[in-house]
Amino acid sequence: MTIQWWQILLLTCLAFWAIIDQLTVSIVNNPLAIGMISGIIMGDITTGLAVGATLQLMVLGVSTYGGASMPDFITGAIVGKVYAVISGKGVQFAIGLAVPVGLLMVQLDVLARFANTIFQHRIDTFIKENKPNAAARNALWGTFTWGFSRAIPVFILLVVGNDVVKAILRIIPAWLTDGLKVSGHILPIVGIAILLRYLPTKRFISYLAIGFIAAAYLKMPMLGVALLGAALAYLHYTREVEKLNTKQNSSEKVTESEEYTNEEGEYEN
Amino acid sequence: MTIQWWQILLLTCLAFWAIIDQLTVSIVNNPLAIGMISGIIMGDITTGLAVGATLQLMVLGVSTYGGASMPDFITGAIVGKVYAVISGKGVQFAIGLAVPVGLLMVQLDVLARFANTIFQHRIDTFIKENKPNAAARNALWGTFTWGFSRAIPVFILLVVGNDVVKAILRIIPAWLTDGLKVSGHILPIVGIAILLRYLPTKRFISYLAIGFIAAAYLKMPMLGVALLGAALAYLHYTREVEKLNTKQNSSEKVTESEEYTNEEGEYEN
Amino acid sequence: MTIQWWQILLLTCLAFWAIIDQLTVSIVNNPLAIGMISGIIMGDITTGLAVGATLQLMVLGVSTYGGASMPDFITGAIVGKVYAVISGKGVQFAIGLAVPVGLLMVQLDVLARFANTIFQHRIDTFIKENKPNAAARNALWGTFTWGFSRAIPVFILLVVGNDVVKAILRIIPAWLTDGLKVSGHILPIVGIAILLRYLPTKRFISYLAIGFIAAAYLKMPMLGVALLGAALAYLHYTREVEKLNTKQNSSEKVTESEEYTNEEGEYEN
Amino acid sequence: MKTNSNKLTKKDLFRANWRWLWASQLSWNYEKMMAPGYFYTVLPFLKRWYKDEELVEMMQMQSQFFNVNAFDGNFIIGMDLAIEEKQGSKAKETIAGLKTGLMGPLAGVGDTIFGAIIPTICGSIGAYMGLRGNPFGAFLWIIVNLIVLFTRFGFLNLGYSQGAKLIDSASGKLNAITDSAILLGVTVVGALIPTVVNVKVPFVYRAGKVTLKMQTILNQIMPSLVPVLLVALVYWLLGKKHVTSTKMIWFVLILGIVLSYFHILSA
Amino acid sequence: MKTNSNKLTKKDLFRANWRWLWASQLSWNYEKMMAPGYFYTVLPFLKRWYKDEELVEMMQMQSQFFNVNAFDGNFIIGMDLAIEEKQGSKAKETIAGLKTGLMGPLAGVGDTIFGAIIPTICGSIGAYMGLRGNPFGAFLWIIVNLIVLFTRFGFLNLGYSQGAKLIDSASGKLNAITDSAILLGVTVVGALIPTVVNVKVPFVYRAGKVTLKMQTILNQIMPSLVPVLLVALVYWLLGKKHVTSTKMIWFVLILGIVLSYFHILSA
Amino acid sequence: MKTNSNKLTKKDLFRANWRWLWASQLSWNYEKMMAPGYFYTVLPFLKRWYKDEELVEMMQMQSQFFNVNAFDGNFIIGMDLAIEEKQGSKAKETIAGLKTGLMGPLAGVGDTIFGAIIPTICGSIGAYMGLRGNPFGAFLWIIVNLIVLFTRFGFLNLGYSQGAKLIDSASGKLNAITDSAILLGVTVVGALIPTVVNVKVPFVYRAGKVTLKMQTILNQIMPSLVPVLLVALVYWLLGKKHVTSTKMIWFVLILGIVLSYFHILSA
Ligand SMILES: OC[C@H]1O[C@H](O)[C@@H](O)[C@@H](O)[C@@H]1O
Ligand SMILES: OC[C@H]1O[C@H](O)[C@@H](O)[C@@H](O)[C@@H]1O
Ligand SMILES: OC[C@H]1O[C@H](O)[C@@H](O)[C@@H](O)[C@@H]1O
Repeated sequence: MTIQWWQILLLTCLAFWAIIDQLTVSIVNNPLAIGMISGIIMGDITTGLAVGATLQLMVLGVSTYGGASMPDFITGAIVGKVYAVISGKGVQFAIGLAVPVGLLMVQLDVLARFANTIFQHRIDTFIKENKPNAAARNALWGTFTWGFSRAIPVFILLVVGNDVVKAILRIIPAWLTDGLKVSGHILPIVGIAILLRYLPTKRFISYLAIGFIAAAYLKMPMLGVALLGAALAYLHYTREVEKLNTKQNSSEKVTESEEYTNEEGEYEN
Repeated sequence: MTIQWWQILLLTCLAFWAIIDQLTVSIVNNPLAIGMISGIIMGDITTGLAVGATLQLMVLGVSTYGGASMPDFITGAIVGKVYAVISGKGVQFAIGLAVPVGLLMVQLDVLARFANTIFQHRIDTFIKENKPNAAARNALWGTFTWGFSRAIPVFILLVVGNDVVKAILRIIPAWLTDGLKVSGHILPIVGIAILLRYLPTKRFISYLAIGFIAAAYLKMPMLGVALLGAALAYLHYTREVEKLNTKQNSSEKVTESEEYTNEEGEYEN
Repeated sequence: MTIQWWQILLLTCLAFWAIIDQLTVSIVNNPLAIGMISGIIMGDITTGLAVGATLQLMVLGVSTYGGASMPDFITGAIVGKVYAVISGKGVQFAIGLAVPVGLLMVQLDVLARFANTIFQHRIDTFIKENKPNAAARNALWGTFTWGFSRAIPVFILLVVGNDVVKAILRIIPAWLTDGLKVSGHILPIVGIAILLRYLPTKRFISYLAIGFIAAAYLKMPMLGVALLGAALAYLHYTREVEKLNTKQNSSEKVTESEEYTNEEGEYEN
Repeated sequence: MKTNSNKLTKKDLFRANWRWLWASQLSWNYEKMMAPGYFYTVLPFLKRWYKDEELVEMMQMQSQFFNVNAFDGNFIIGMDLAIEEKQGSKAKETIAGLKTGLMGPLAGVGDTIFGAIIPTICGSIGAYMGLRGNPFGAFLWIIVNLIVLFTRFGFLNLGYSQGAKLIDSASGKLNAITDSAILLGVTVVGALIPTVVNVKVPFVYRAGKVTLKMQTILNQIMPSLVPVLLVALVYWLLGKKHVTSTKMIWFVLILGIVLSYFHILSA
Repeated sequence: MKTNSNKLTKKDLFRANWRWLWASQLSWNYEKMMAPGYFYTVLPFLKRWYKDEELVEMMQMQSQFFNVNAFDGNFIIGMDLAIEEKQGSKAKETIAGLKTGLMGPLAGVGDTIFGAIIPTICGSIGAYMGLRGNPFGAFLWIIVNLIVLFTRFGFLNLGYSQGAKLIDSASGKLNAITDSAILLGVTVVGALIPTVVNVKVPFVYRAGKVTLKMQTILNQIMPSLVPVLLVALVYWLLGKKHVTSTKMIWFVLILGIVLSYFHILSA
Repeated sequence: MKTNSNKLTKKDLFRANWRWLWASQLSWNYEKMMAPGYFYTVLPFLKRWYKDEELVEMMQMQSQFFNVNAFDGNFIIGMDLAIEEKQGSKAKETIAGLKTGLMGPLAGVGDTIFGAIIPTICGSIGAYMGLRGNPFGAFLWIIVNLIVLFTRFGFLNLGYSQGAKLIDSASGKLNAITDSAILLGVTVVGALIPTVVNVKVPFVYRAGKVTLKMQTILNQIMPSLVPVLLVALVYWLLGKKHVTSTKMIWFVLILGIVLSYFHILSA
């Protein structure tokens, strides 16, 4: 069985949409649904479900936290499904194909997240020049980096065939993919450092240390740290408000406040 | 061998006393001693000791913390001992009987602790009506809920026989006993919530959070939390006292305190 | 082969220096180097290296922290090397000898650290009497306690022979060596208690508790505690400085500070 | 207000000890645990020191949630008496805070010593003798218990002298002490919630090889999330009109049974 | 300054929700993560409230590092809008602090619920049905997703009402609130460093039987030492003249590749 | 008071370095550990800056309990000199606090680098060469040691410049700095107690199958309870009349032997 040009077009669009869907409305954000839809496009919904379901089981509970890149079995599902139908070799063959594709996508996911830093810098520049609309546009252009990161490889795979994946994986040197992974992990440092420069960090450096100690030494999860931070923030708040009141009292009603001091003892909540 | 009416009477009283003893003077608060005393009543001190000692080994170091209900092998020891003598089947038979009795007592212990909430509410009401003596009486009536929770089942067992235990255990549905256990565990919430409403919690809500974090996230035992609390309380105390002094100074001797500011540096402890 | 008197002299001096070297310049502070030097003195550098290297492997990464006494295989290396050459029985024989010597040295190390408390007390007394130079001398006399703690046993061993070690080890009762070890562990308490009396501990007792809780309950390492302490210290510092400023403001420019209060909101970092 | 004429005598302290010995746990209940025992113990003193409105207020304060080890918990009563003797009802909040702050640690220490160490030692000696028909171990334990009984009386007196010291050193600073005591109390209550309220969500989702333990997921969000939510719920309900503590206790009682029935909570 | 004439309507809140729904992650990038999405969402309001210099300042504040779970993160936007509506650019620092302080915990809770629990349950049901050729599970999941989508809109409104409450109760105390918000934010950033920056030193020294793991030794000195040093380095470099964030991003990018190449760092 | 005429020269700093190099550990003792070395190192400066009563006071402060890694600990001496140079004996408490606060972490870092990492690497290389009769590894280590020796001199100068910066930025705020330094010091001492005093109660109660480890029970009450009690005891005794530190050292020495003899304590 051969694939039709309109099928290629639809599947490429599906690949584009699948990643955008995950990033936005999250309606068909899983291998199962995408497998099913590919099945519909290819006219074989049962195999589509089977491929999608099998891939689904492999990623149960796996999710992207803090911007980490995960094997993308959603894109894998599209390609796997198609080849299963074309070759007629069934589900297991499809899986065997979907997995390397999913792994390849990790690299392209990293690349997309990199590429978007360009838009970030344009946003920063346009803001400085007070061009809000230009900045706003750049906040949306990521649509294409994300979308094409999935659509292009799927398109190539469907047109040129499977061998190209292996070739590409062979060409990209391991030191580069490893290096990009490390870079991806340490790049947030730039954002954090800018944030620290932006906030009046020096005045609150003690709390930076306390937050760090809680997370690094005591292994407290983020919500725990935030709870602690909120407790300390409220303490600070009460103290500041108290100071305000004292200042006002001391000017407005010196005599009264002294009486209060002498009275001492009557508790008020 | 058959049991005499005065033996039944004495053993029932012993069961009543045994639980009261644990709650108050704690002199014969263990299966060993109670086993021995049952032995004396039944005229066979050696078997009594053997039954008590065996049960004792089963509960070594088990103790009731925070109001949790434990298998009551003290009451078990009485019943077990008696049947060992009556049936003449020896220590192992006694143990086989004492254990289910001890487990049954868990339910009755829970019941007694429940029933006492009635006295609690009467106390609260009488206090509101300024009737201290009536309230005081209710603080002692628990004697009977506790005492009868042990005396009645022992009495029944001795008069009616062993089968009644099994029957009762069969009748009470598991969902009820399980449910009561859960209720017992969450009931202290009411007391704690009332306490939180009673204390000026809002002003010190940060410390509530800190105590919670220490116990829930950092698994600090209660003494550690209290130590931390004491450290924070002392910090607060010093700060408050300092404020008092500043206020007094600022009114009494404005000039002096300013000189002190300029002088700056001479350390005083 | 027999040993010459000048060799004994040199080796005794080496033993003296080896420990002083560790305490000061740390140039030949390891069994390997000392084994080699003994080898040179005995005219057999290869065996010296072999003995030193073998002992070196046994102490890799073992180091003295907080004043704990470790098996001293450096001194062991000297003795071992010598007997290997004298007896001609080779490296393994040397190791078999070096190890007990190293263990014996633990006791003598403890003794030296004890003996030095005498100098400490003399220093304390001379300081009280305002005799700085006398005090300073006592700060150096430890040279001899340390040096002789190694030199004397090596000398004896080389002159009298190996059996004396075993004899000595047999004579010293275990309860004494064990007891001295315990004493060594708890003696720092005196220094710490004096320090606590010296510092204005009462005012800062809360922080003593916080440091203790962090180390004892939360198992935080020292650098973590110090980080926490620094964070708290900086908080304290900011607060004190703020107080100073308030005092000055309140006297110098009462009106201005009030305007600031009313203005409220303009943030300044 | 406090009447200085009635200084506490040794007999008074003994009387407090005696009342605590008998009453501390007799009306122990799930809602306020040892509150009746505490109330009963200090009642004679409250009656001596306060009248009318003030008496009611102080009785109410003295019948709040309280739980401690019965053996060493009278230490707190000693402190309480020393402070109230000097400061009267002015110290109401101080006492409330101190009771709450000290009950936790004293429960821990007392349970370890009197609930674990002594019974384990006496029990194992006694049991091994008993198995051989020798009643000596059982008697020995009774003697130990009598000694312990005697010792218990000391804690209250110790607390009394500590409390007196505290209140003397702090004359003119009662506000500061009160605040600090409440601070300590509130901190301990914060730790009490995850410690005392011990329930789990037993629900496990299963589909094929996949199992999803609800409690594990809840722990990822926050440890002891369920106890916190329950306390928040009851706290909030208690603030509504017409909600009494009696209604709440029935509500929680039934809630527990229902949640247990549907396997949403388990002990 | 803020112009009271333009009170936020329901439509305004819906608009914010809508923009966040689409834009939150589209320009997600390694440097400032969801900053573009946040900026895009609040831009119409910024343009309405501020002009010229003030607008630039506020836009800059709203395009700082931000990362949250996309499903519940709009809660923060709701708070933000409520506060800015009342306080305008005076609240600049308050917003900066709140955003930073709340993003961490909301990420944690959102990721657990929307990233772990729901997909695991729906996914396992759907997959088992799908394996048997039954598309019902797949459709069910789509329906659940639509319900979730609907729910997401609620968080922003909830945040809005909470923010309004906060700012009302704190009238005349904005300084205190600002300080506290920043304090919270800085605390969370302190915890963010060891959490977000996940790199190890893979270097292992080996000689004969001896192995010395560099990361183990570094942990003995301080856990997360490398992330801390890297943040300190970048922070310090950013303070130099002629160092822009663009240069920094290239520097860190190349640094990562180089350090990885020499096996000094690994992901 | 301080005499500005004598500003510290490079030679002065070298002299301090030199004295510390030789004296730091020579009279190391169980009571105050490196106190003699510290005292000896700073003595020339004390004599230059202070006279009579003031000198005695400062010498006493400089001979308190001190323990650090000898390689990097001179950093503290550098800071000390910078501060004393500017502030003289007014900084007495500041120095006492700083010394106590910094010794702990510098010991940890120094011991890891100079006591663990370097010896392990040099030792394993050298040993493997040595076993094959090759002395090169041994020489290499000596060379490394010489480089390290050279490096050590840098820490004091680093400390000096940091101390100068600190004291400059804080002119007119010495009180605040002093307080903060002591605060840090006291916090570290709090952590020192359970870290430095490493003793266990080896007593195990056994009866039949029952074993009761005393140390386990003590840990349930409080971790490091024994060290805390011992410190409290000695602290209290030192407050008594006629109790000198000499008496205390003998007392603790004998106490250790006795408690070890009766198996109450073990190392
Ligand atoms: O962890 C919070 C958040 O981080 C990144 O933005 C992405 O990985 C999201 O999927 C995730 O929800
Ligand atoms: O845990 C403190 C305390 O709690 C409850 O009151 C009972 O279980 C006591 O036996 C126990 O001592
Ligand atoms: O632990 C710090 C320090 O303690 C003692 O002074 C000795 O054991 C040193 O070797 C060590 O560096």
